[in-house]
Amino acid sequence: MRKVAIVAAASRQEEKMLDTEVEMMIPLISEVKAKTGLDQTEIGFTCSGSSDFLAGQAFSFVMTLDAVGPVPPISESHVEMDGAWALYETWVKFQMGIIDTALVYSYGKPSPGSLQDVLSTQLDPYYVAPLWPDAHAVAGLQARTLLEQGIINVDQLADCAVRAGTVESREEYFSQPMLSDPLRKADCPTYADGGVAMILAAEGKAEELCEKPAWITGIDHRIDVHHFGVRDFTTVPSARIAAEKAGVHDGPIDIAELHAAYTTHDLLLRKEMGLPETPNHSQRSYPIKADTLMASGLLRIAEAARAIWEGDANRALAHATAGPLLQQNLICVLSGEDT
Amino acid sequence: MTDVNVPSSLDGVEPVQSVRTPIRMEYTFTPGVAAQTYLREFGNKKILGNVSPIDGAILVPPRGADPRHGALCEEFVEMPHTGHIGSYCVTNVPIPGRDLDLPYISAWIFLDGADVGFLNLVAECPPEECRIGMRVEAVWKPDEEIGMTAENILYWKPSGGPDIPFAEAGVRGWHARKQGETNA
Amino acid sequence: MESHERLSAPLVLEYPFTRTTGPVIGAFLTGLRERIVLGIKRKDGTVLVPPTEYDPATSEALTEMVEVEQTGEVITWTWVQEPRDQSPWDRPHALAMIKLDGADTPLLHAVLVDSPETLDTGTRVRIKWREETEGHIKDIEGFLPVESKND
Amino acid sequence: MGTGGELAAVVGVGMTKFSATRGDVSMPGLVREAAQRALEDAGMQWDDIDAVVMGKAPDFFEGVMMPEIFLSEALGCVGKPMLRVHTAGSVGGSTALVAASLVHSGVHERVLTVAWEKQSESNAMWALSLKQPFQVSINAGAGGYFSPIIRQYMEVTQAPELIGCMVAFKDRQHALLNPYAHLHQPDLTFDQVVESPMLWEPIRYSETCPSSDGAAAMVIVNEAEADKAENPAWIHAGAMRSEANNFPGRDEVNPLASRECAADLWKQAGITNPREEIDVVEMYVPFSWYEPMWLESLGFCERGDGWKLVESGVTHIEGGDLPVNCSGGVLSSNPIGASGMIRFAEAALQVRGMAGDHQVTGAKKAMGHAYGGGAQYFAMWVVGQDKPAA
Repeated sequence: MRKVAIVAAASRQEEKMLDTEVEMMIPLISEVKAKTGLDQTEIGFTCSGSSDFLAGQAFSFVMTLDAVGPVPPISESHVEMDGAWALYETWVKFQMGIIDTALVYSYGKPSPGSLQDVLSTQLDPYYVAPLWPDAHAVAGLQARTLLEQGIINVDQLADCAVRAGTVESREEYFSQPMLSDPLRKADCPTYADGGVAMILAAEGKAEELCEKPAWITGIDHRIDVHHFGVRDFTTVPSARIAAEKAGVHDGPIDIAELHAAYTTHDLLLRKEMGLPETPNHSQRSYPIKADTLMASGLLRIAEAARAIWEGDANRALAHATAGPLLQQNLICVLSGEDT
Repeated sequence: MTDVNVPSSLDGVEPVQSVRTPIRMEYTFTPGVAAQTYLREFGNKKILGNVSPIDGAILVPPRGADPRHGALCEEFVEMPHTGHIGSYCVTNVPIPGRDLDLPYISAWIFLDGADVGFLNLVAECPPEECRIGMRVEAVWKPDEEIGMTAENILYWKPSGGPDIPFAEAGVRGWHARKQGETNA
Repeated sequence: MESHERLSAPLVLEYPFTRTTGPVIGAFLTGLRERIVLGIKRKDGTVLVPPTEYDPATSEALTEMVEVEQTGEVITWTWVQEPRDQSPWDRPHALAMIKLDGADTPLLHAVLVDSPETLDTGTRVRIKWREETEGHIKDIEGFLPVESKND
Repeated sequence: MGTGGELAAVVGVGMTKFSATRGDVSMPGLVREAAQRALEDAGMQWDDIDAVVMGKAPDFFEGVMMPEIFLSEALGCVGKPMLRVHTAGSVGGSTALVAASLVHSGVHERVLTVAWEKQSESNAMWALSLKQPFQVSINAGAGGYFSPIIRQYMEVTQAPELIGCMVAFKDRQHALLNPYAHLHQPDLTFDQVVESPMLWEPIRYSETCPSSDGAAAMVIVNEAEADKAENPAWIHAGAMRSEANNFPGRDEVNPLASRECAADLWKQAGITNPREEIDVVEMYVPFSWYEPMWLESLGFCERGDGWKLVESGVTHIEGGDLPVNCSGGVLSSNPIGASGMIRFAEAALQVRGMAGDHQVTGAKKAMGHAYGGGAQYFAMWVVGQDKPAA
């Protein structure tokens, strides 16, 4: 496989943003271009991820394309997925050998809409969506199974909430009422508007653009079954396969940036991927505190890259998820060492 | 299609073939930074354009961005209420949610001095008299109905005066002006 | 930036989607309208409720539909204290995965109890049908515990 | 040269019957029908597929957010990678190109790609006219958007008024040769096309596309796999381009993104004279006038001459030397998200000699074309009977 690295990233998250998607993305895209000195005409491929449902408008990504400055025209694509999958599509383009640089971005603005209603429309449209279960309830169903089968315990939930910063202490955690029994508010995500942009470059170019490129040593993504009745709530086979294919176990992981919006997801993912509950370094930020649908996964990859640029990690794992009950998962392993 | 075997208890029963699953989602929209500024002034019967920080091109309505460069546009300029038709469509199909007499004319309006157009209604003009390059002016709602919405201008009507030649009308105007600058 | 209040306006996206069901989902919904519950048999003899058109593991088309019982067991549950606007239920209730007798997989629905204290994993429940059934997952109004907590 | 990386080819094509409402199937049933046919054509089982790439236009059409998530099992994708592409109307083409890239890159050997739309679940006019508050421009639907562009084309080229009707009549005739086409109008006359109501002047009712349910699928494989197949359609070139929707000086009649995408495509395919070297074209023509417009933009003729090709019958399957949309095109079947992939898949069928009654005899090289947004997103490919020259 051709060596590809992340050489620049910029991101922003706020609870509620006044800027349009274009106004939000321009400074971020400008920043990564400035960091690398690349002009849009020097970028081989551009790819983004976003959701029309979140934006409340069909073809919403068309207007956001203005943020890139696609004049003259660019080679470009868009996934109706988290930006982490836009990065995957881009990585594949690098493997074709037809590009040396790429721009990847994604964004989400949940604040204008009712995110729980939006998320309900992602569920089986015949049997489940008409009952409008919200994301917290779906997570609650899984959480009870995990607790009652002894796969995780409530103390672990409390400790995870403390790590994520949704509460200060176990005591504070246990003093919270149930939100979606057995989950408390501290177990569940707070949503944020936000976006992320990054530049990727192939070996030979990456070293010119970045002092310490964050090399992608492995990347893979998989999807599980959707039908709730068939899902085993205690496992995430897709994450396990993706982790293996991405070579997670080929060396020590210094930092794991997980797109876990619930404490239960965090603990279950670590278990499935054989990661210690507390890594050597904590995550740089937690989706439980600020989850930006469609961008959270790409943001994890940006954070993992930052950990490498800043010397916090030699080898970092980033994870993205989509769908209910961690149905679809992407794992990306980054390394600071030019292996 | 695969044949499905169902228990005999459903023999002779009219099968369900479709199901209604209504969806309702509520959003609360706030216009972006540039649109906020635009709408406030629009509520004062002023039309603002964005000025590109790159080459001074004027973009109406302002969206806070110059799409050619991916650049933020933070400068505004007040525009005249007159312009011309870049191109147009005579429509005989109703727009869902809008009560318009058919046929109606929708046209790309290029304000005088603007470098891009926007789609809007043209009226007080028989369809057969509408032309690319025809000069138009804004017809505003009565003052008491003007607010910070996008709908303060009811439509555009012919304002008289000589047409803009086809070669300079609409998007061609930009190239004509650039050509003029090069020659000058 | 001037210190005006932000402009804002509502947008409601609303549509009565009509979904054609195909034979399997259609048969399940027909069953609900007739107040019976159908599952679909996999090659290994296990029964999926609600039925899927294609085997989740092997992707082969499934065709053999069978009736299952209207009683079953709560596999897992969560409590909904404040139902959202679109919810079919306007009172606090449990959402649960319920495995019907004769089925091998659970379905998602509500258990209509007044407080979370009255519900456990393993609680036996039975279907409460809506008065008018039309061929919709909501023909099941919810599930009720079969025996009271005091038994 | 070429697409970069490894060779790839289409060895399986599957399509559903297209119709206003496919009342006999669910959404899983619809995508499955196309995918199953593609697999059967390729002689493969579900287990043979490494990954699935799905394309679809706005999720509002069906009211399911990211529906690939619930369609995982219907497409045999459990435990495999699934990608979901959305690039407006060009999406069916872009999706095929993303699927091809998974093979060109060497990441996968056998990829299933599916594009679909089930427009009957809602109403296209509703889904496309969702009006955000504070929006300045009026939204008169796709016809209202493209009509002013077509008007300028007519003005620039001075094309005769009935060229659009000729395209529409031709595509509806072609549709009679394609059992999957949505519109089958055996009794339609040219005069009826001309006399059909003017909807978005200069666009008549008969010059517009229908709203359809349907899906298209392809199996794309690497060279080793394709060598085992009887009649693979080798991918000679693939290109995508996008430009902004509205900017100073934008040529909306003949967008630069279209011209540059085509130039890249011909270069990759080693084609210097498309008119001579391409045997058949499946072009995205949702409004009849776009046939002459794209003929010019893609370099099949000089600017201003597109309508002359139409007028002289060059694009007709009977007697034309550059038949366009032998399947009946978007004007005869339009499940929006699938429409681009149908173009790509039809091109593959032609060079495989499997297009049935609408087969162009001896077609060796074919172009598939799709566009979207405000004519600003483009996806194109060239497929051939022979392996691309090294």
